[in-house]
Amino acid sequence: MQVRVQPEPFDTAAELAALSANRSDVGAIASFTGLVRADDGLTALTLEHYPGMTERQLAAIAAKAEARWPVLAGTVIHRHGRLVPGDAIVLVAIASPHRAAAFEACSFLMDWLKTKAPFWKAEEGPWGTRWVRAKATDDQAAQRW
Amino acid sequence: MQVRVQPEPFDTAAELAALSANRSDVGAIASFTGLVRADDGLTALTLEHYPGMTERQLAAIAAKAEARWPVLAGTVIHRHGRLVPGDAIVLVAIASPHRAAAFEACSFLMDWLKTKAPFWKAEEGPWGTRWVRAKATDDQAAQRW
Amino acid sequence: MMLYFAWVREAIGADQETLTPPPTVETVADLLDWLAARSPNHAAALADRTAIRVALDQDFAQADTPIGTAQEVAIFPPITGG
Amino acid sequence: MMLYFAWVREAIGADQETLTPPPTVETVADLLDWLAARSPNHAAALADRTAIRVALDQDFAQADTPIGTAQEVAIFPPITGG
Repeated sequence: MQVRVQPEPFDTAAELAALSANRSDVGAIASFTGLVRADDGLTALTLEHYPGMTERQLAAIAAKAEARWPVLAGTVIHRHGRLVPGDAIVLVAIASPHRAAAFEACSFLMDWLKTKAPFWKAEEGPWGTRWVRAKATDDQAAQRW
Repeated sequence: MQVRVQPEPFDTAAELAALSANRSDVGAIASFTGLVRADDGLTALTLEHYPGMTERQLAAIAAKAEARWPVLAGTVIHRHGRLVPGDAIVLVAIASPHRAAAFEACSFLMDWLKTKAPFWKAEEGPWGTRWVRAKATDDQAAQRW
Repeated sequence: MMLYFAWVREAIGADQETLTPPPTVETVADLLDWLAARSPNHAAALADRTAIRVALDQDFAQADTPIGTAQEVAIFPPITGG
Repeated sequence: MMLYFAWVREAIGADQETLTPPPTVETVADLLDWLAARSPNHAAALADRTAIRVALDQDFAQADTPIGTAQEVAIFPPITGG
């Protein structure tokens, strides 16, 4: 699985196409894209992260998913830096022979990434700038695996 | 939600991009693409369907998903006709404010489509041409919703 | 109007037939019994009822569903799309 | 080496510090107590321990995890990525 942490935008179309290019054993591709929402007048989101630990945690989560499901190819990209509404923050895409495995591995990666990848969001808007508080539901989502 | 049944290939990238274009309330896009695998030397897959009933069932399943989850935009495309390994058969893509809803609606649509959309697959390969048998696991997957 | 799909279509050797069942044919099960008696091909196609699905006017029906005023009856194997 | 992120970094007013805790600092909890005593900013940043997470050499640690020979100790709020 390929794991990337970068400030640059990514090309979802190219990432998805790469997962099944030149092979005929992929039966299912599940993908998830997280985007910046303009909730309550939010104008920008800045993602801070812990360089080194982020890559390490993402690689560990990816290895867990690969041990648990038949993953033929996968891509995890998480951006950092300042993003505006409509920008994509994160992409998780999994190619597998079968649909259930693709869905589950993709969902698992997102849930774990939400609780194990050291990113922090600060929101800009009418309130100025504020740090986003962690949601208990994210911990619960990760616990179900 | 947009529902299409067509023999032509579709452009996954364009379909996904359309879901969040010119809006800033989409926080999550989950997608699933089903592709033709070259299992056991399969050379082609022909999908027969029941025109009229297919569109009707897909629209009914889409309406169910919209009633159950906060779907901001969605696309369901199912191809019919003769496809070869690597070709995409089906695309389900759901845009929602939140990740759990996007994942669940997408997974629900795939499970229901597998048991309620009147398509039948015939496989060509070293064995000649044979009709695919339905899997009990598909019925079980649909039952869990 | 009867419509046949996939291997049911191939076994019967037609993709559709215009038939008028007698009034004694009340349910889907009655209809399948009546059709199976029409020819050896029909009988072979409908031999294993667990592998047969029926739609009345494009909605799924069960063995005991009344045919009622359905104009379009489709007979086909379990679905394998997606 | 201590690393601070997000509002912990802002409250302490530094993104890193090079500190050598005394030998009595054995666990993560000990370290946080010792750090909180360094300045009003440190005390404020670490006041609510339920909102503080710690990583030792880039692995998550708990309050009772021994510091051991960790070279890089990071202190930060609960994660909000994805």
